[in-house]
Amino acid sequence: MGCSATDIAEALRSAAAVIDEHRDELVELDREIGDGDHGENMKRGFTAVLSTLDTAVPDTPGAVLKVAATTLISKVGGAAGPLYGTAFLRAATALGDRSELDAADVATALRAALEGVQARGKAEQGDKTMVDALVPAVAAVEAAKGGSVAEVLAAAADAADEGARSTVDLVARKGRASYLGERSAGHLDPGARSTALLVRSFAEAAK
Amino acid sequence: MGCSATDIAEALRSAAAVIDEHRDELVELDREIGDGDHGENMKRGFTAVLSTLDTAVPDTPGAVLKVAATTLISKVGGAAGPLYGTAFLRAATALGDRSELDAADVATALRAALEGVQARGKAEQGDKTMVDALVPAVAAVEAAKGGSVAEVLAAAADAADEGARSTVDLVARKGRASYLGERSAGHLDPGARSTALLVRSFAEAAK
Amino acid sequence: MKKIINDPAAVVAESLRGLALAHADLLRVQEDPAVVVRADAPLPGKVAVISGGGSGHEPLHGGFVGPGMLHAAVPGEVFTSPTPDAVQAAVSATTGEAGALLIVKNYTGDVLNFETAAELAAADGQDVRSVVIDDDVAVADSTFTAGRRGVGGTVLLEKLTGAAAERGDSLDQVEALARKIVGQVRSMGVALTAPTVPHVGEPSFTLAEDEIEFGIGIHGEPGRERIPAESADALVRRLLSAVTEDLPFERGDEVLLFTNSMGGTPQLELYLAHGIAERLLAERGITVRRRLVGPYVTSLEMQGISLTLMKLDDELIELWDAPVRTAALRWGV
Amino acid sequence: MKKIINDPAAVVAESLRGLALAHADLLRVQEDPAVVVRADAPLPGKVAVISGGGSGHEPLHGGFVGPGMLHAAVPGEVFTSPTPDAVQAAVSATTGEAGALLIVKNYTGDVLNFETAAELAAADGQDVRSVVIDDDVAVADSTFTAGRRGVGGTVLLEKLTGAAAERGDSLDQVEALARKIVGQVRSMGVALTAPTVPHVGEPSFTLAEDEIEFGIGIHGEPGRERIPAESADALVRRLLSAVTEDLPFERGDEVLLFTNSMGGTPQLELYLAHGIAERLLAERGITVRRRLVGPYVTSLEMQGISLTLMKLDDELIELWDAPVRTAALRWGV
Ligand SMILES: Nc1ncnc2c1ncn2[C@@H]1O[C@H](COP(=O)(O)OP(=O)(O)O)[C@@H](O)[C@H]1O
Ligand SMILES: Nc1ncnc2c1ncn2[C@@H]1O[C@H](COP(=O)(O)OP(=O)(O)O)[C@@H](O)[C@H]1O
Ligand SMILES: [Mg+2]
Ligand SMILES: [Mg+2]
Ligand SMILES: [Mg+2]
Ligand SMILES: [Mg+2]
Repeated sequence: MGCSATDIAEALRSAAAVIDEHRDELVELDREIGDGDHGENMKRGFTAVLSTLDTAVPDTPGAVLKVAATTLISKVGGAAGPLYGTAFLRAATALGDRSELDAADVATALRAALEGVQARGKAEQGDKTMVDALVPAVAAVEAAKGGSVAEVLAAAADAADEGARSTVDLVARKGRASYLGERSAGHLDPGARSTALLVRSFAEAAK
Repeated sequence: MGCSATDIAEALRSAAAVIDEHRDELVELDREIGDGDHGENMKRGFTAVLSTLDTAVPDTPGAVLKVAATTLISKVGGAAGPLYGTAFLRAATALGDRSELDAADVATALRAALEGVQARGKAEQGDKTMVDALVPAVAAVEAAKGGSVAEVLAAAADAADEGARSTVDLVARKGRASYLGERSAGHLDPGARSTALLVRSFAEAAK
Repeated sequence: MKKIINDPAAVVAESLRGLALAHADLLRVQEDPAVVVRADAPLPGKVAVISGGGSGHEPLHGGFVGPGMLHAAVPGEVFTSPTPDAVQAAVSATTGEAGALLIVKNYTGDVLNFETAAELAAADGQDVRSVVIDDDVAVADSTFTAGRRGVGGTVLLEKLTGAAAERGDSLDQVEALARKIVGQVRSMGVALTAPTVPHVGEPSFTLAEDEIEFGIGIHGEPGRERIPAESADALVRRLLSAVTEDLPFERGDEVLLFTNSMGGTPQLELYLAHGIAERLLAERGITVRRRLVGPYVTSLEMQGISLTLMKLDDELIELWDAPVRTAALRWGV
Repeated sequence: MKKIINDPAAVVAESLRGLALAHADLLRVQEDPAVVVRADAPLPGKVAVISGGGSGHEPLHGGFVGPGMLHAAVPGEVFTSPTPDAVQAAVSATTGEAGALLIVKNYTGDVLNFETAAELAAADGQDVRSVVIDDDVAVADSTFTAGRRGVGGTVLLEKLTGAAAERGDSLDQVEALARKIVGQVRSMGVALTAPTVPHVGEPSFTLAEDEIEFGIGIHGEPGRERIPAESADALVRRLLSAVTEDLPFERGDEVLLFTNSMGGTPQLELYLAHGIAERLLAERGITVRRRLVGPYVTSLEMQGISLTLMKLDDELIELWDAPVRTAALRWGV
């Protein structure tokens, strides 16, 4: 893709499809170490994003991400809702009114998203949350800054996958899984998994 | 046995032991077509009869049966409590102040018991209740009136067993099992079973 | 069986101890025989309204003891009718010149034990009447069988007769009111799971993952038929049709709708079912003037619900709205 | 999964419809976003007390909307915190010059969503404060973790702040009261069985026939440890010790004891547990001045109980005794 508002909207549509496809997996992951609603929450949120975009697609990437953000905030609920909402909102704000994004913009947006999640959720890397998928994704994008949007996002997706997988061995210190203490180890964090899925779907859309 | 007040008390004690032994069986039978309390109710009642008799044994068979009756009425509860209570009470009344019982007295007492159960519970033979064990028991005693107390009670016990078994094929028309309608067929009636156990324990005590 | 109990044989006695401590302002508990008595009983000049039955249906009946409702409740062992001496103790603790009304659910055991108690009270010269409630349309009514069971309607009967007694109605009046109510209240229930009686230790019956017991009683006695699980819309329609067709309840009728949880059904589902029932009644032109929603006649942890309809008139509405102050039901005070 | 529902995604909305029909005298339900509002709101001059959280804990919070308690409740999807716009809608429907207090249970999702809503309200020039309740001693408290959860204490907090708002306390006063209460209320729970979330379709966790989950949360989150089932005496002692040791509660203290059912536990067992808790407290020289027993903070059909203790003083007793008229809690009116 190039990276116009329409492309971002397209990427969000494919993200919605991916979340829908993985809804049961995310429910199951959250059932194991949380309360089982992550898949349903994300699906409700992205389904709403779809219909928002069906009504009208704003004319800058930032504006598209902003309507996605407010939709997620008002539809997802739970911990993931405000966290993803903030991530998209900060990314949108970071992009300002640019109308075509390059790899550097992707880096800016992704870092802003990560900072937003951490500002709200206070989680550090290693706490077994979505932060563990986001941190390596941002690092990968920043390292690969020379490439195309498609290339940096592909690198980010690989890193996010890796980061998500790393949560399996961790003991949760934030979110609902933290109540499990030691018993949270041995399970993939649902939010890290959904982050990896989202980054991957953006990378696929950018191809 | 002869058949003095002490003998009747002894018979009641062995009846209590038999009920205790069969408590779980009666619970299970009642669970299948009722509410699962028959074994517990009977056990509670006969345990109380035991301690009543430990305090003092009245001096006529009728008086012994009467304290058993009032104890059962105040301890068993459910349908079986008033029914067995009435049975013992009517038997006691029928025996008046006789001090030694013969086979004819046994017949009189047993018929009075049956009439009491029917007066209270309004069940006919074939309704799948304790009446189905009692009716043949009374008939057997009356037919064998010439024999000893031990002999007539043995005949009664066989007939009661047979009568209880006959309830398996019946559809209940009285008591809680009647709510099952056709589904009550194929199960032994718990009250008929406990009646058969009681008559058998009296017969054994009379040997 | 996992339960929060000690000795299965002592469950009722221990639970009553907790009830007494929790609600000392409303009631006291007499032991051996166990009776729950209104704290301010006896009430001179007022008819005593007494009910009772096997335990395991809480808050029925102990949770309804207090001003405006029951004067005493007689709890039997779990699912086992209480004995006549316990009923007599309740009568002694509450009944004066004005007499007493015994509210008896139609089960062989309850009827026989309360009947015996009433006879004994009569022999003592007390004016004690009993009324048998048999509102469960799941069971075909016939004089050759045990007849219909008393279920959800019992709560309404206890509330309304309690209110009548509280305002000073005579025993004749309270008894006539009770008979009128019995004539115009009907219920139907369904179970999704079975209860487990403490002294039994295993569930009273077994339902497959996709089966429900339609027409269930409140002792885990089986119902009319075992049917496949279905949507709330379909199920509520099925329950309601059974109830409305029985009396029948017809277009233009004004009713009280009581949506009851059998104990284990979450409130989320209960209100959902209630909403459907209200909608269906509106469609049929039956006006819901009063409603009650909650776990009031339960069967231990059984999941399921029952629907009860009662025809209303101005007198019944006035009695329903009258103040009541009990552990489980309170308003107007 | 057997449940009395239609579409799993519509459970909350459909249930709220039933709630609205059942309690039109107390509350109204706004749709999309879903908010339960006191029928007579807004109340000029009075601080609005608002709470909310995931559904599945009924009667929390909607069952506590009414005079003397909550002005609005914001129900999220099952076990999912509501979104900021829903909280904002509750604020708009209830809040005037006197401002509002948001009561937030300490879960990451609830805190984040309510925080966002409070920021938005502040931006609109409204005086909206929030207080986070975290009374569950099962979870070790630490700033490096999500911290302790809000459980049974929430009901007490809602009742007491609701009473303070009703008598006309200022927002400063209601907020200070709330913080004081949070400082002196502690809870601990246990589960015997798991709840099943409608959209998940299977139980949240699996316990063997002889296992219980000690220190359970109210979302089927696991607890402190899985232990063998034990007698009610032992279990209640274990729960109570965890609670009393935490604050600590000591000889001479006067407390409110709240014995809560998680939903599926029969009332028979609940009062039994309550009786034991009262006895144990008496043994420890802690005086129970007020009590609450019932299913007030539930986790769908989960079997289990929690014990909550709150230190009392004359002010809190007065506020506790003040009239309250809601679907689930009423007295004095
Ligand atoms: N403080 C936090 N910081 C970052 N991510 C978090 C935090 N708390 C929870 N999460 C993420 O949210 C996910 C759970 O989301 P979800 O199930 O939708 O919310 P809830 O826990 O409220 O049910 C977790 O798997 C974790 O990745
Ligand atoms: N009307 C009746 N006449 C005679 N026996 C009856 C009648 N009703 C019930 N029974 C007997 O009582 C037995 C059940 O007793 P029990 O379980 O103790 O009482 P409940 O049914 O009240 O739980 C039945 O198995 C049946 O034999
Ligand atoms: Mg979750
Ligand atoms: Mg029985
Ligand atoms: Mg019984
Ligand atoms: Mg959640």
